[in-house]
Amino acid sequence: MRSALAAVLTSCALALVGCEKKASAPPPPSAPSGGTAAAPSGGTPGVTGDTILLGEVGSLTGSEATFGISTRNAIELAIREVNAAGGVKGKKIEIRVYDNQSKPEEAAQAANRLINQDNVLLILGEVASSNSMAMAEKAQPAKVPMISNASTNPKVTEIGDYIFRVCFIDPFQGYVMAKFAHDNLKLTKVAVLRDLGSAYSQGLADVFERKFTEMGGKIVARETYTKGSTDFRSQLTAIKRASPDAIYIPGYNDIGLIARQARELGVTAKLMGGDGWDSEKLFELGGSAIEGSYFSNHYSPDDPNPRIQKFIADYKAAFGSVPDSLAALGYDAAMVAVDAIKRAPSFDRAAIRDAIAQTKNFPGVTGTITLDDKRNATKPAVVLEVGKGKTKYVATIAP
Amino acid sequence: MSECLLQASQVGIDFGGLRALRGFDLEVRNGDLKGLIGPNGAGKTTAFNLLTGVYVPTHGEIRMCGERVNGRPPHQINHLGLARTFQNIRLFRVLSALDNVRVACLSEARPLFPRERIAALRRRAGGSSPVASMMDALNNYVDWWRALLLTPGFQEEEQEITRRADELLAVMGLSHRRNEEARNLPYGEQRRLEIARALGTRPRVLLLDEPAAGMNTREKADLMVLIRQLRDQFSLGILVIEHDMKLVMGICEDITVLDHGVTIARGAPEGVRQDPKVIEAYLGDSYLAAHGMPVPPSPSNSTSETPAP
Amino acid sequence: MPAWLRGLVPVLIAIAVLAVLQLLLGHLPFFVYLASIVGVNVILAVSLNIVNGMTGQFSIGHAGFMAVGAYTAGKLSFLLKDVAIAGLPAVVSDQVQFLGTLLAGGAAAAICGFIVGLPSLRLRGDYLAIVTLGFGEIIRVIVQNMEVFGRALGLSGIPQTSSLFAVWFCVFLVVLVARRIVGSTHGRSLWAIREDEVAAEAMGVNTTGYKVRAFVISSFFAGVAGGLFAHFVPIINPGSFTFVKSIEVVVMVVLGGLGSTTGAIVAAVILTLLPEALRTLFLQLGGLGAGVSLAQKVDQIRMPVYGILLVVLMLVRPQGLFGTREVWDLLPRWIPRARKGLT
Amino acid sequence: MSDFAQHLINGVAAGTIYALVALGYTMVYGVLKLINFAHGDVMMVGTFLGYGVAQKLGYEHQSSLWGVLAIFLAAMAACAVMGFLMERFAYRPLRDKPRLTALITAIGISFTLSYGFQLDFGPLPGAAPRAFPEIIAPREWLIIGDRAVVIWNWQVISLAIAIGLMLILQALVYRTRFGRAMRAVSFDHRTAALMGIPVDRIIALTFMLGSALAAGAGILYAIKDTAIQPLMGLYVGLKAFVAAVIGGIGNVPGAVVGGLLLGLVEEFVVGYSSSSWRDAVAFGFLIVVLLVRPGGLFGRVAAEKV
Repeated sequence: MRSALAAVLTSCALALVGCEKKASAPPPPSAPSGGTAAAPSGGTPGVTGDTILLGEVGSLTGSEATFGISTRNAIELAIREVNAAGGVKGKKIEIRVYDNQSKPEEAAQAANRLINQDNVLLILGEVASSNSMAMAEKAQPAKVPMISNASTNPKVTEIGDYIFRVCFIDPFQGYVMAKFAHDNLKLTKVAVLRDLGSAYSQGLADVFERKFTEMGGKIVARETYTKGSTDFRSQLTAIKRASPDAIYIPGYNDIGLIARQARELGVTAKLMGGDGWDSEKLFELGGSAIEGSYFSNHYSPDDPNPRIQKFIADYKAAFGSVPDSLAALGYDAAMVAVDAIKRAPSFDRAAIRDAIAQTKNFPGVTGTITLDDKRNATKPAVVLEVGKGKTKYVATIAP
Repeated sequence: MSECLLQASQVGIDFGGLRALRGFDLEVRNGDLKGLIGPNGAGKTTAFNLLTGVYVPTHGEIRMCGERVNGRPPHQINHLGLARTFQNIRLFRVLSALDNVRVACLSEARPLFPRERIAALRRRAGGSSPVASMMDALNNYVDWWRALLLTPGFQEEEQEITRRADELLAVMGLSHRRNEEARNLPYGEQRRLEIARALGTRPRVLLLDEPAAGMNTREKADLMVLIRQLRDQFSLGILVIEHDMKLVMGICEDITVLDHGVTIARGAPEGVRQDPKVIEAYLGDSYLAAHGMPVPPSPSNSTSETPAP
Repeated sequence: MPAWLRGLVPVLIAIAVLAVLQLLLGHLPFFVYLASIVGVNVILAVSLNIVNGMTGQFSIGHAGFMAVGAYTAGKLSFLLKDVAIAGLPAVVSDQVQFLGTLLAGGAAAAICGFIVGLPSLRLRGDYLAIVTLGFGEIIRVIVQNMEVFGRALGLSGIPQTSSLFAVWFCVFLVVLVARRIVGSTHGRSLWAIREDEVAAEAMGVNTTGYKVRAFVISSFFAGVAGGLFAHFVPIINPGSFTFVKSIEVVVMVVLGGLGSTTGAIVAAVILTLLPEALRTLFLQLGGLGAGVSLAQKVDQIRMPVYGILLVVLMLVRPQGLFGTREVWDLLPRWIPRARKGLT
Repeated sequence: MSDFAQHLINGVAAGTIYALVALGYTMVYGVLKLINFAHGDVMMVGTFLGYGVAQKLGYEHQSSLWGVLAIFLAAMAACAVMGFLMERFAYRPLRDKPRLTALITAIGISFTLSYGFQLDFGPLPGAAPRAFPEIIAPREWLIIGDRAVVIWNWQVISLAIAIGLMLILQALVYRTRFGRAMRAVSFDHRTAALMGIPVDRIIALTFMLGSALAAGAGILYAIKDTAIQPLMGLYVGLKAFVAAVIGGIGNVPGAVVGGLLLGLVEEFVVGYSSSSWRDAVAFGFLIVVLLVRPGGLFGRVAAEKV
């Protein structure tokens, strides 16, 4: 009796996985020419009679779920728009999204599944650089194009010629804020508070420290916090002791809490950060404490550009919240992909790759995107000042 | 007279402020069959725990085969030749009867560094020696590797251990239970399995903690015979804790009586039986008074209660 | 057959079988990846079972040792990437290096296991648990702070030299070790410790020594598992080795039945495939008319469902799938027993 | 000097929350010998419930005395019910089974709650953090120098609540019939049952009490750090568990002392050493305490009866 139960459970689990393998190993019935897992370039994988299948991997659960969910929403929005406008080359676009629990091994597994089981045409994602790299390590050997929406570490696209991104890389964004702090704000003493568990935060902070010191500024305090912590008073008290002019905090939603606690402790230094700040949560969590701070971003929400205003309005209408920078990047990644599929002479993955590589002056929400020969997006950054419930454009800094 | 194997002199232990045992003296020689009795909470099991190293004595000295063993871990004391059973049976419940004995029979293993050599090193160092510990650890790692590679020597050794375990089961009349889980054995057989297990370690002194508890009269009678037989067959010194007076008086040549942690009498069974202090300890003042016996001065023990150790 | 060879027969058979499997299935990336993840989890579960199940010591820091192995092996491989052993073909040289790094990873983890185990194995039950958890977290924090290990980003660029064969050969090895050591009288002593530490000590078993050794062996294999992991993911970062990972392994061991090697294997396989199976299930449900958007939405339901399943499984089978027994103890009578391994 | 004082205040404030959560851990452990792994997640749920009630009350009412009371009571009552259900259906059937079994169940519940609350459909909140309303309007309680050291009203309130609760719980455990029954159950629930103690009811009540405490602690935590999100229970729960063990798990004053100590240790590591080693030092501290005192600061390791 007991053994029977155990056996049933085991076989259920095995059968579920097993049957999927069998189901998808033969070519989909409606596919014009069968593309199997082993020979991705043999046909036109991901493209059936009337649909094009794209894949996305994101952190839908786990410590980075916020970013994964807004990215997924934005990509969904983009696909919906494209399909509403008649799709691409007469075909509708479908997207399959897998969760990676914010872990690289799960990201690699999901990418593997998209490539080999679902036969997607190309892959979108991820936010965290380590997850993107894990996916890229699977996409590159299989020669499946991949566009990362928000992985800023330079190493990501170095993995191979099929890997692209639509966001800044850390060296650029770190430089932007260092330059702004030094040239525009004329600051000399800055403290850095970084998230030890986030490669993004580490990358930006490293570059900022280096550039700012090169420009003649001084880093007076270096503090860290760990992902998930909500009490930053100890770090802030230590920073207060060094009495800096400003604190550079490349983080995400933590910034709201940090700002509040800084003001509570009587820290009056200006706060500065990167595009991770861009979220409606900034105002909700930061309240009045965050006003007067600066951060670098891809675009300014008060930019009258209709493209940007339309995206913000549509996103709000669809998901009931203001898009954050990751959503904007997700939207752009999807749109760059669609644009490349349109331009490519065939649905062949190699052709798509070439088309993506040739992306030039693409009008995205996050700026005019041109992919350079290192497959990174080059676009100017803007610096925004946080006001009451909205941000204000301050400066544009070119690469 | 044969050499003194186990010797306790003026041993005592405090639990917090409580003195559970004090001034305890004992000698066990080869061929001895001694008894340790006393009312509940008198400190009998505490004495066992001190002798076997479960507790570290706060006073006095314990010697095993001439070696001072105060503060040594129980397994080292066991290696010197002291084995025991437990009052509340402590078998390895999910292991088979055979495996219970096999674990104890590890003394049969032929390690890289012989146990005698390690013991000698320890003796010379006066207790703990890092070299000895290192050798001990190496022995075990090597053994595990042999187990992993199933080397011929290892296979022989395992056979040898199994053979000896089977022998011991046979001695205790448990061969028919060989492959049964220890927890499924009836109570009396569990007690006997504990003895078999203790014998597996090749002891020179065997401590039996209430071996007859829960047995019926016939089983007790058998047990008496068996204990004597074990002493002769394995040339042991045996020390028994027992509540059953008949059994103790029947087999022990020398009895120590504890009450409230103090030794109140010692000697041959007849003498002890008549000792008024013993009668008082067991039956209380009122009994003595009712039977017109003199009430002895109570032992100078201010603590009203001893813990169940 | 000479006696000295008898111990090696299963190894030779395993090599042959795995080689065939490698040839047949080695070119299916998704299958290989999944099988590798399953294999790593099996190694983790079986090795943890040596400590938690057989010796009865409750350790929940296994991810820490896995991290030590992963980072040691990964970093070594990364450094040796452009080095080839002279006189060997590139493929062979890669595999030799891979083997070397695996051993190094395992050894590093074993050393850590020794350092952690020696002082902490004096503690019992929940206290030991929290100390091992603490050590696991400390290892993670150390890695996170070290530039050579890539800090939060982790290590990348590790050559993908792992294979179906390598992973499952290690699985085979850990199972062999678990079975052989535990089947021996020495291994019975581990069970004795689990059942009754006082009695085991009184019967001459050096309980501390045995516990530390069990811990070291267990850590060694956790390190090997980490090394394998690093060579097929092939990105490692501290986020993969949090205490949640340790907990997952503990869950596998308990679910399989504490002390049951086959139980640990089955539980590891089920629990690793379960999320992937749920993914398939949801996709098919989506295909049945609920719309693709459901399938997209529900991928995030997998984790809560996993949690609920854990609760249900424990309520239905509190002693784990197999209790302390092995699979073959539960087979119907007419199937011949492989070997009543324990007695 | 002033920043030393500020660190001290920060440390006590952080430690207070650890202490409050640790109290719940320790109560449940004391009676059931179960590490209720889901305790932190119960706290998270309680906090979200409090958040929901505050939203319903609206801006005007949520910071009135009645509003605050309503928020606390609603969250605590709801969590007590949740604790009851958890105990009844997930732990009670496993009470006589190996202790690890119940631990795994607790882990399962923890996963379900923390990941479940990350979902963004239905009434579930989704993964994004929310700002918790300022139901206790922050006001400086004491200012030293030119704002060199600031003590806030909520810090004082939290500490007072933590110490008050500790005293109440201590009195409950050692001065009431219920407490006596609890201790009896803790000692040996089978024997307790034979003595006519309603073991099921005592355990259920303890669980409800612990869960209600978690909810209260969660809201105080949210007031302190102003944001809530579904995974918060995981981190705070782990730290609080460490605090409970440092103090000697099962011991009420131990939980409070352990919590405060842990808070202070973390604070001073960050303040005067490197913040990146904070977690390592926290666990290192735990290990050192356990190696020196294997039962925690106030706990005693019961000597095994041989």
